Amino acid sequence: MSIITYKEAVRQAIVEKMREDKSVFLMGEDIGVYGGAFGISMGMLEEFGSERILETPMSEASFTGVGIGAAVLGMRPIVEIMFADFLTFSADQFTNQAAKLRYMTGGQVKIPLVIRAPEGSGTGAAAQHSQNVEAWFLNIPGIKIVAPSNACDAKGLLKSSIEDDNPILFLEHKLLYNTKGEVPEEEYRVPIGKSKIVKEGTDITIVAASIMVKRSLEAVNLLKGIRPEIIDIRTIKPLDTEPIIRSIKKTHRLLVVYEGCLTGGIGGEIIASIAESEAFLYLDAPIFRLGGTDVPIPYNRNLEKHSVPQPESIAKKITEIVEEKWYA
Amino acid sequence: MSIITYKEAVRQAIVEKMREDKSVFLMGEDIGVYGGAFGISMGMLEEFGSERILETPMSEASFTGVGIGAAVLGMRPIVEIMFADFLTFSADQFTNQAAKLRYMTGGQVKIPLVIRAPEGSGTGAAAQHSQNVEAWFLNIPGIKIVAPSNACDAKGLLKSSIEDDNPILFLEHKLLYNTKGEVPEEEYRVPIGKSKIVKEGTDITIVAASIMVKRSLEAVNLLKGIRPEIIDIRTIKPLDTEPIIRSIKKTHRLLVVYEGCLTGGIGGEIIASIAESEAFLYLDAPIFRLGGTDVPIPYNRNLEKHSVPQPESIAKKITEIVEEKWYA
Amino acid sequence: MHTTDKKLRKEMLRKMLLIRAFEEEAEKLFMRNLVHGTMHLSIGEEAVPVGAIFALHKSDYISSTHRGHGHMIAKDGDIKKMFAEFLGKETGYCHGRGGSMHIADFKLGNLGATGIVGAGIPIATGAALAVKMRRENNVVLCFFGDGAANEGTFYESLNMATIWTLPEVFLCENNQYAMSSPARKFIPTPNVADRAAAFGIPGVAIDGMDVIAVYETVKAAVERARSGNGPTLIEAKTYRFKGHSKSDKNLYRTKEEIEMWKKKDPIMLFKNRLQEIGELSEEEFQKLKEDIDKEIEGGVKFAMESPEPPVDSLTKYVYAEEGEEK
Amino acid sequence: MHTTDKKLRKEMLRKMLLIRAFEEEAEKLFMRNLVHGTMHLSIGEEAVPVGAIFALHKSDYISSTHRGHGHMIAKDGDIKKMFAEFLGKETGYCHGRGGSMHIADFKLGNLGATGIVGAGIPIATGAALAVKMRRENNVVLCFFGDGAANEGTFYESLNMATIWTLPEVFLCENNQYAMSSPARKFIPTPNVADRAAAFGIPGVAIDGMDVIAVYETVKAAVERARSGNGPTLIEAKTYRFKGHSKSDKNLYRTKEEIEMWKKKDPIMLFKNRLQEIGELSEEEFQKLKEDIDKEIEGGVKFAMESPEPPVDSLTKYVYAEEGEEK
Ligand SMILES: Cc1ncc(C[n+]2csc(CCOP(=O)(O)OP(=O)(O)O)c2C)c(N)n1
Ligand SMILES: Cc1ncc(C[n+]2csc(CCOP(=O)(O)OP(=O)(O)O)c2C)c(N)n1
Ligand SMILES: [Mg+2]
Ligand SMILES: [Mg+2]
Repeated sequence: MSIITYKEAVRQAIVEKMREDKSVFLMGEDIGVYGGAFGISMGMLEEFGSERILETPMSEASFTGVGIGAAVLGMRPIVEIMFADFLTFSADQFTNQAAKLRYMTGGQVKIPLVIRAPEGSGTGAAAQHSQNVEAWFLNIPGIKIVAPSNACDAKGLLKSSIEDDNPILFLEHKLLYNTKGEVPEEEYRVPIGKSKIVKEGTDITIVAASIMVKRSLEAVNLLKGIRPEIIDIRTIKPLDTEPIIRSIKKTHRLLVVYEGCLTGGIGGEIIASIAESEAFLYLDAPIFRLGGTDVPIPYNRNLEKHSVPQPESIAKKITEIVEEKWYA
Repeated sequence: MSIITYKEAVRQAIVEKMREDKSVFLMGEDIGVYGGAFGISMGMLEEFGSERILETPMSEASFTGVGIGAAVLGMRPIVEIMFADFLTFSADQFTNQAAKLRYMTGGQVKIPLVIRAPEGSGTGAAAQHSQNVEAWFLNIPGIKIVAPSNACDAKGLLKSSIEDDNPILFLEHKLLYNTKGEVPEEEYRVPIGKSKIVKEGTDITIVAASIMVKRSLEAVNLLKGIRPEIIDIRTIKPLDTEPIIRSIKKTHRLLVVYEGCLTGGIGGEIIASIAESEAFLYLDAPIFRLGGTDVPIPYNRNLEKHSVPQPESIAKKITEIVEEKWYA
Repeated sequence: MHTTDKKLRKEMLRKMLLIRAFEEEAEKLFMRNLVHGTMHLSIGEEAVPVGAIFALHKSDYISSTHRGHGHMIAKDGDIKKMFAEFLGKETGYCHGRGGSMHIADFKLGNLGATGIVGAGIPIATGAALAVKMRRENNVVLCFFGDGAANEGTFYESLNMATIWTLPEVFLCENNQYAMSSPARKFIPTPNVADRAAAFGIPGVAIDGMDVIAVYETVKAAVERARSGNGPTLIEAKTYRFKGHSKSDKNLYRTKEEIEMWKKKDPIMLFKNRLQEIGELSEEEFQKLKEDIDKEIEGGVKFAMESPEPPVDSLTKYVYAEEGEEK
Repeated sequence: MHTTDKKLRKEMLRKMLLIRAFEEEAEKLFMRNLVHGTMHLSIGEEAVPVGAIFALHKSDYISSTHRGHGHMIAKDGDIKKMFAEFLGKETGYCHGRGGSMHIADFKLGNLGATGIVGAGIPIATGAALAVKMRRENNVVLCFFGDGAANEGTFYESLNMATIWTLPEVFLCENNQYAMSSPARKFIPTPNVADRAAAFGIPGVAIDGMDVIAVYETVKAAVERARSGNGPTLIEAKTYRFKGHSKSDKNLYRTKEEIEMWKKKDPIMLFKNRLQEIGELSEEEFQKLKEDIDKEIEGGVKFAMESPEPPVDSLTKYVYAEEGEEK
């Protein structure tokens, strides 16, 4: 085991895959000498050269498509979108092309494409550089969405994503980049589509992904006499509900915590898939969700902080549910 | 009362508002002599001229932004996107600009913009011209989403949308265009954000929008001894849950029916907002949803039909729920 | 003319006739309500795909459009599988999933047709990037229309192909209209080809009704691309004799205009030319057509007799499964 | 030079000095960790906003960018509200919601700055469309960078402004880099202005360090636009003395290059020029700077003493409420 940052874990996954497989390459804006807006590719240009660390002009809509075209011919491109907010430009190529090309052509082609994008608020970058986009493409079949919460998962899931033959949106959280975690020295993978219990508990099941796993774990220390079970879904799509259902049969309560805006966020999908499952029959409380406020992320530090779940608000919500102060 | 088609209702709303308010204008591709891909603007060029029936080049990303810029200066543009599937091009302007401009500038500006787009499957146009997009922008604060199911609502809601000072996505269903309905002769409006009970019932609450309201009503005739209450939400965002909660207190069961892909569709949001409400305490059954299959819409007529809910499958699902064959 | 030999010229004529006959038959099937959905015919534009694709090596790639029947046939596509796809059959190119708008044959190097106008251009550019990265000796020929030339992806892709000197040829099939929108109104310069100046690459506008002119121009551009000198923008001026699609009432153009262009029918022009130089007798011509009619007949028969995809296969091909073959 | 009078020239100098002083102070606040988030300084580029906006009528509109402090100040923006916005205060231009990247003053005709590069161009074009539809006599000046010139929205908007002959001037502030990406590498032609050829409109590349050259070029383009002759694409060659934003380590350019450009400091050049022609004494210059320093001081004081927005106002301004005033 070695202790590295989430950012370093992402870097290692890319570098190790690029050394191992000549068809893997990285493309995006300012990923060369600048090392990318968040420094992920620092040093890669020297090792791999300007063809495999391909710097693109500011043409997100098209260079996303360029990645698809390269994948169609068997390359395995990793496309870096500088901020997840700019995925709006990739929307057509990702959802109407990458996600559908295989199906529309009757399985003639595979699209082994990974789009990496840093998401999330807390950096004072305001409404257009702070969005949590985990739910944005949830309604699109043909793609997968991954959002790791720690260094170990980040490295293992990114390698699995690069090796996957389908278009994948890999969401990194800006506030997690400098968090540290234990990572195996040896080769390993974390499978896409498997959620994980990160804390055993008995009183309520907390489901979260990415930064909200960290905040939920922090919330535990603020609780008095309540022992939540925390599940990190890790993959947003496809969703692995089995562990959640099993957990609810034990805890009889569910709270979904997510950073994205409450309305239309990932909570809806998770809750709906539980509410129609047999787990419903084991519930002793309504199913609750704690999401971001329905507001563009504000610039002011204090407003920004209050616009998304924090350990305090998570602990408060957990307590209300367990103490049955449901509609107080 | 007069009986007109849904298509004619949309046309009347536009024409009447354009006669009444000089700041209203229509822009989009082939909306002039061609009358638009679905004939909505047939004849408008003659009445209003080429400045107010503004034909655009094939530049969806930018002409959506052009609509925003015109709205910023006080015009009330109606932007027609030929197929809702192409909203991927409008994504940045609609979600990062129109939805946020007011908030980011501290309320300095209003964006009275309506984007009209025909959605839905059943025309054999395959994966890129058949999507139901009701859930695509649900996670974006600052916008509203409307999806009428009949001629009367289409006219009344479109007028309300044109008069609203916020960016609105107005979704018309291609298969509803030629359906007929009663429409008041006199001026009227249908308020945005109000759902409506379209059929009273006692055994189960069915929630739907757009074409799925029609199919749910058709499903009723296939039922034996089951009397569902059907609610047409009409507005996807903001969602009016009150009537749904009231209905569940009576029926004790809920099924959400939608055309969009099951995963990440509008069902999730509707179910989550019910599961956290006091209505949860009145439920005698798990909450179910019947959505489209998670598949790009296939071309083959038969596959296409089976990829989204039909009266038969809706009736079957209702029966299973009421007869408590939940996990058969 | 001298760049081609008799055999090649005759094959060009045959392919143009095949495309024409294929689409006329497709229209009939459509009128008989056997085709679900819409269809975009390229009747009148046959010289562009044929002239252009004959200038390629077999191993070169093309990217097609919603009006792509001619591209597929010129790239030696199987008309049996094309007809079958129109009828939504399991034996179709896309197993009935795609229909007329999405016909592709990756084995033959047709990277497919997207129904989203302009969206195929970056994908073709990515294919050209892959070709360059893998040191293949191939070229990517990217077809698109005058309407697509107003989508941002067109310029963005041209710029990337230029700065990366990719082995790509951008071929605009300017049939004068984007649906009902006249290029003369939505393209402010005389030619789409003028847009090459924005990137400092060659831009050439040619008569798209002259199959030899198309062949020679594309051949030069392909050689330029193959020898590592980067992309060329070619605009072939042509005309769509039929409506844009089923819903077209042709209100945006005059009968006179259509008649005027029909006088430039690329097949008629080329046939006459070959007859003038004594390369083609009326008998040979009739024989060509008869053989083609038989081929068409066989294709339709195959499609008609083919099975529909089973309903339980609905979700097949959504995701690539682990270990499965491409 | 002759197109300006002494008074105007002095005001130009004052504004450039004010922008410079404002941003130097902003940077200090940033270093003192009083500014949350990021900030893009335009130090070295002052001649462009000043020269360009002085060529406008008060009632004309501008659309700004993420590097927009100079635009706002040249358009007579209130530096008190700007400083307050940087500190996220309720008294800021955006009531603390927007920060440095989104400063706007619609009353003054600054339609705002988007953080999405290239996204402001179509919005500016829509404003120009509204101006034309309402028969206003105004012009829209659209600022954007060399990086933005590679976004599809740039070309699409230029095309629409051209075919609709809109009263708009497209002004590219080419500061040689898009973050770390050199224009020389990502723009294949010598000038961004060369892209005007794609639409058949005038394209002019000028020295953006010369405030008078900017003024005269923009004035001509504005008159052309105002008199109904459509858009012009202007490229002002300038340079960013500071890093792109806080995260910039300047690894992509040499000290020599930066020093070379600093010799062309637009403020120094203009000051010397005014002194040469005897229009500006050292005393006057010092007086100008002192007054500006006071103004800056007052602005910072105002911002510091202003209250933060109350937490319970978080969702205010998300939607326009019925009947509420704009
Ligand atoms: C992004 C997008 N916008 C609009 C359409 C609807 N549409 C289909 S074909 C077409 C015209 C395309 O014109 P052009 O590129 O010249 O090709 P042509 O049809 O003339 O062959 C339009 C507007 C579409 N399919 N995709
Ligand atoms: C669509 C988009 N892509 C990338 C970014 C990240 N980014 C912010 S500014 C910038 C460079 C912009 O370059 P340019 O247009 O030349 O303006 P400059 O910063 O040089 O003033 C980049 C890449 C962004 N904000 N928006
Ligand atoms: Mg065309
Ligand atoms: Mg720049």
